[in-house]
Amino acid sequence: MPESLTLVALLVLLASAAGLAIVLRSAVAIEKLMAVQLLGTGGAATLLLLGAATAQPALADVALLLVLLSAFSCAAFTLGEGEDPGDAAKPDEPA
Amino acid sequence: MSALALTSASLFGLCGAALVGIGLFGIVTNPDLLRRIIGFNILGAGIFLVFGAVARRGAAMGLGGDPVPQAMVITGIVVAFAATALAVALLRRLASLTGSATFDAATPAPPPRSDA
Amino acid sequence: MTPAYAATPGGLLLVLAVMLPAAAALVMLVLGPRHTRVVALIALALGVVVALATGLQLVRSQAALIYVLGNWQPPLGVALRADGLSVMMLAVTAVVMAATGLFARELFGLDLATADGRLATSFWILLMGLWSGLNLVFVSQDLFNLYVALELLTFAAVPLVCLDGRGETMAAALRYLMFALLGSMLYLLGAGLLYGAYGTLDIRLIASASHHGPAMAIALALMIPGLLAKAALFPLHLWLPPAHAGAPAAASAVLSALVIKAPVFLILRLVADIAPPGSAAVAGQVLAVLGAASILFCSVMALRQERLKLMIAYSTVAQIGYLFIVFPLAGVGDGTTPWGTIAWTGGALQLTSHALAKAAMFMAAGIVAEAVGHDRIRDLGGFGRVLPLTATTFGLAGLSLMGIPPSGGFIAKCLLLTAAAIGGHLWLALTILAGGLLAGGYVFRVMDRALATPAQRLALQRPIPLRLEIIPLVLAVLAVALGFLPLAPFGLLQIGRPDIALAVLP
Amino acid sequence: MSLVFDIALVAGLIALALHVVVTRDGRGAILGFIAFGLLLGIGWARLASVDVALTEAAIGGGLTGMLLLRAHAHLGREIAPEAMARGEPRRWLAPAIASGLVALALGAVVLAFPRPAPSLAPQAVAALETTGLGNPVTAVLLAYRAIDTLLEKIVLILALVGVWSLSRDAAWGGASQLRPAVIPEPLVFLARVLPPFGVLIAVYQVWVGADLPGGTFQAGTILAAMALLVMLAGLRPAPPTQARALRAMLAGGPALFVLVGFLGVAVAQGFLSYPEAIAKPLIVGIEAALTLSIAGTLALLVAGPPDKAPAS
Amino acid sequence: MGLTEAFTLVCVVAGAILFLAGTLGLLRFPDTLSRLHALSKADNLGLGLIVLGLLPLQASLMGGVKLVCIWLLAQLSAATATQLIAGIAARRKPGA
Repeated sequence: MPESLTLVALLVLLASAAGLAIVLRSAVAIEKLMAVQLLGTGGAATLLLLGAATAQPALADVALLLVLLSAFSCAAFTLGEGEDPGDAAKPDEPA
Repeated sequence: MSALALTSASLFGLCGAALVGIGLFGIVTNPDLLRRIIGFNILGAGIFLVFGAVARRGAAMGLGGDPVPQAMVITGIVVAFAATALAVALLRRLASLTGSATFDAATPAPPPRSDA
Repeated sequence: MTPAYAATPGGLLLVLAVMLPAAAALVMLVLGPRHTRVVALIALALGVVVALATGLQLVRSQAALIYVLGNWQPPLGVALRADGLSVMMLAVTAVVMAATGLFARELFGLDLATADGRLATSFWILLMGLWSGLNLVFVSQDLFNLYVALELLTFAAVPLVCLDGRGETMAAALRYLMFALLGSMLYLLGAGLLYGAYGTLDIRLIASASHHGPAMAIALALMIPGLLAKAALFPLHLWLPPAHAGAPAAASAVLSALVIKAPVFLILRLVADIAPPGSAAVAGQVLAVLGAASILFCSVMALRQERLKLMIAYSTVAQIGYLFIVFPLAGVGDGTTPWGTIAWTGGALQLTSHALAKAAMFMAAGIVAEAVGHDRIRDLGGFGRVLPLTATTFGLAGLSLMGIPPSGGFIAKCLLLTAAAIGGHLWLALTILAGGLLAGGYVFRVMDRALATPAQRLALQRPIPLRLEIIPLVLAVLAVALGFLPLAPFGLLQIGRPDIALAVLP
Repeated sequence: MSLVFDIALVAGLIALALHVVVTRDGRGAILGFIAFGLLLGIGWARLASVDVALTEAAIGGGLTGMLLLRAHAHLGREIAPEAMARGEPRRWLAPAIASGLVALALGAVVLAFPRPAPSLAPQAVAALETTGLGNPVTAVLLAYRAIDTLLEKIVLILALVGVWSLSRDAAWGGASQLRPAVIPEPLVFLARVLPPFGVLIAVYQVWVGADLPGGTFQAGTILAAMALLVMLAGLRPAPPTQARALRAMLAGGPALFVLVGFLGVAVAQGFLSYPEAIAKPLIVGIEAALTLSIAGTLALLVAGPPDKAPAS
Repeated sequence: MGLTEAFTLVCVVAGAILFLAGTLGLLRFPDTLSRLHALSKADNLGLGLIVLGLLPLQASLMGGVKLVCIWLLAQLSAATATQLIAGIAARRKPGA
């Protein structure tokens, strides 16, 4: 059983990482962000499977953190996206 | 189990060594300072993985690893984050003041040597 | 098994030396800008008392002070230990810190509008952080704890460099941060390798290991260059001149006089206390070559500087070089004990006199810049006539840097020269002589301007109170007075050395 | 099978690191680095260091990414595109060889570590009893090597003072402006819904940290992330840095730590030792105070120097 | 192999396949919005199936609750992230 769970974990990880690998080389920034999101969820799934495989229930806590913070980088990303260099309002250095 | 743990620890140790090399390369060759800061983070990750490998090798007494290096890594990660934050703040201020994210003078950090 | 460390009376003083400034920084943060200066001055006074008490305790017990934190014996816990050298460093640090504190109080007091402002408040908090880190470097026995100490120094020193908020100083601070971070990371990596090989990071326990694998050599090859980047030895000195020259005068004084001594001290501990003799000898040779190159190259660079503070900063790199040529002169790594040699005493004297003289010089340069509004050496003609005390300070400090009698620097360089002659290190002897001549060149260049009679009298932009000028003068006089000191007190430096003889084999 | 998994993971880590270092696209490098942090978290789980995995997931996968992305956006606004243009290509051969040699030497040392590996695990476990804790990592952080943790807090405070000192004179003591010009609606939703979960998880982390993986660093980081989210969505403004309550919170954790440390001189076996009977409550209390301090410090480090003049 | 284990394996493998499908969608669909759709499907169902499969293995109730929480949080994050990304894509379209 642990062996099969590890195998499935490997598959999930490979599936998430494969998307990232291909997207990182070619596409636009948004798609990279999407691939990172996929890796976040995939990573959480991988951790859950590994935790079950190696009887380390604490790994679920790590997965919990990953999903909690996965929207976080997305939010940070959108901040740089809203304003163009020409925007009058510079949120960080108001005149 | 112990033979397996050993191999896995060495594997991550080697990964740490590789990351140290990659991080150093990034720090030395990248003129863009934000990218250099990222290079520092990769270097740090490599160093911490070496610690992690050391910790894993020290698994004993029913523990998955030696807790002392693990605790050091936690301290190290937080310090590295603080360093990143300070560097980023300096860089942002530098860019606001000078409009450049590189050292203007053409004096790059010399590559660290492993002699002496 | 008997514990490796037994706490000694007065060991708690070492804890106080580290924690007092740290606690002061916390109090300052809470109380806010208006009370910062008062808290700083109280902490400075207490810190000096602690340093004094530590020295007295050392003299009384004639043995190293030891404290085991939380009573957790190494290797699991961390021990503090202060031998003669450490106590000397604590004392020098306390003296320079106290002088810097008083100087900064006067300097920031010149302009009441900004006395509680961003620059002054940040300065006081960072100064306390710096002091805590320095003291920890001098007393800690644990390599990872020393990493934390190095980071305390980095995080306190880097913002000090760019307190004036100009673009150039930002760039200087960022470059300093990058060198310092690279240095700490290489150091940390080396510490990790040592832990992997020895299962401990306690200096004494590592030193007492009988067998050394490749980990030791590689770890030293990572840690020493890392520390060199922080100590700004040639050719890793590029960050130092802009950083030290751009900082406010009071900050430059501690940075140049003390902060770069911390990595030097650690290198000494690594090479002399941990490294097996063979590696130590090789490392000593390489360090001496770099030190000699530092003396020659950076002295020439100092001669060519247009600005006073840059000149002093280059002089710092040159003077640091002398500390590294001590390694072969004292015979580190050739099986003899280096602690009793004249080169060892000379090195310690050089370290002390440079700390005092360089702090005095940077403060003097700060006064000149404050009074005249710039520090272009060419346009300083006749500043000795309007600021006679400051010019005297500069001259006295210069005597020590050049190694002209009577001064602490003279005795130091004389001892080193003698050691080089006795040991047959002709090239080092020549380097010391050449370094002295070059230092004479750059000091006289400034003194020449100080004593010149310009067509029109140099205009002071603001009056300089006497108290401000006296503080650096006292430091400069101390640097000279070291030359009159009998060498006997330097016997204290041997207390607690070597560390290893006391160690218990596991 | 687990070895295959580890090999795949390590290969992914190295490939991502290489990509991050060599890619020309700055933002792509940051996204790659965030992904790298996620993989690294899994790596730490594989190394059976769950405490580290939690820290890495929280900091590497969360805060660092936000810090870098904000910085990138800021630099994009401040720097004229022509100044971004690359100069002549850097020499890369010599650095590549030098870095490669360092990596090789390190690899050799890693493979040549002594066997059996030296370990402090037995001593750490043996001493656990006197601390009343169940998690040896927490015991190292708060008892055996408490001095490192305490001084590291001072390091964080110094970093924050340093970051604050970078503000303009007029803005010093004021607040950072985190709120962007345009706030997307979903972000506001997220900032309303996520923080309760985050606070719950943080409390849980501190609570279990005494006996199970978790603890003050992880909890502090989560709280910092939640606070940032709320400020980014404009629900609450960032606090002015001169606020006394804020400063008391920042200094409170380490100050309590120092006080308990000196209490040990009086009632236990010296600085930073705990009386055995009340060791665990003392440690958990310190952890709770430290968590708030860490949360505040980390959040404000990400927020950056103040840029609005203080009210008074 | 018991019934529970079979159930676990089936669910978990199905979840892994969904992750694969998500990646394929990311690669094969023509425009950003449909890729986004594929991504959120993978997130929702893939993780959900894996959580479902692992539930019977949990020793304690607490563990089970935690797993469900993870899934719920992932739902929440994924939904917001998708909207955020869609927002960026929509804003960018006119300009690009």
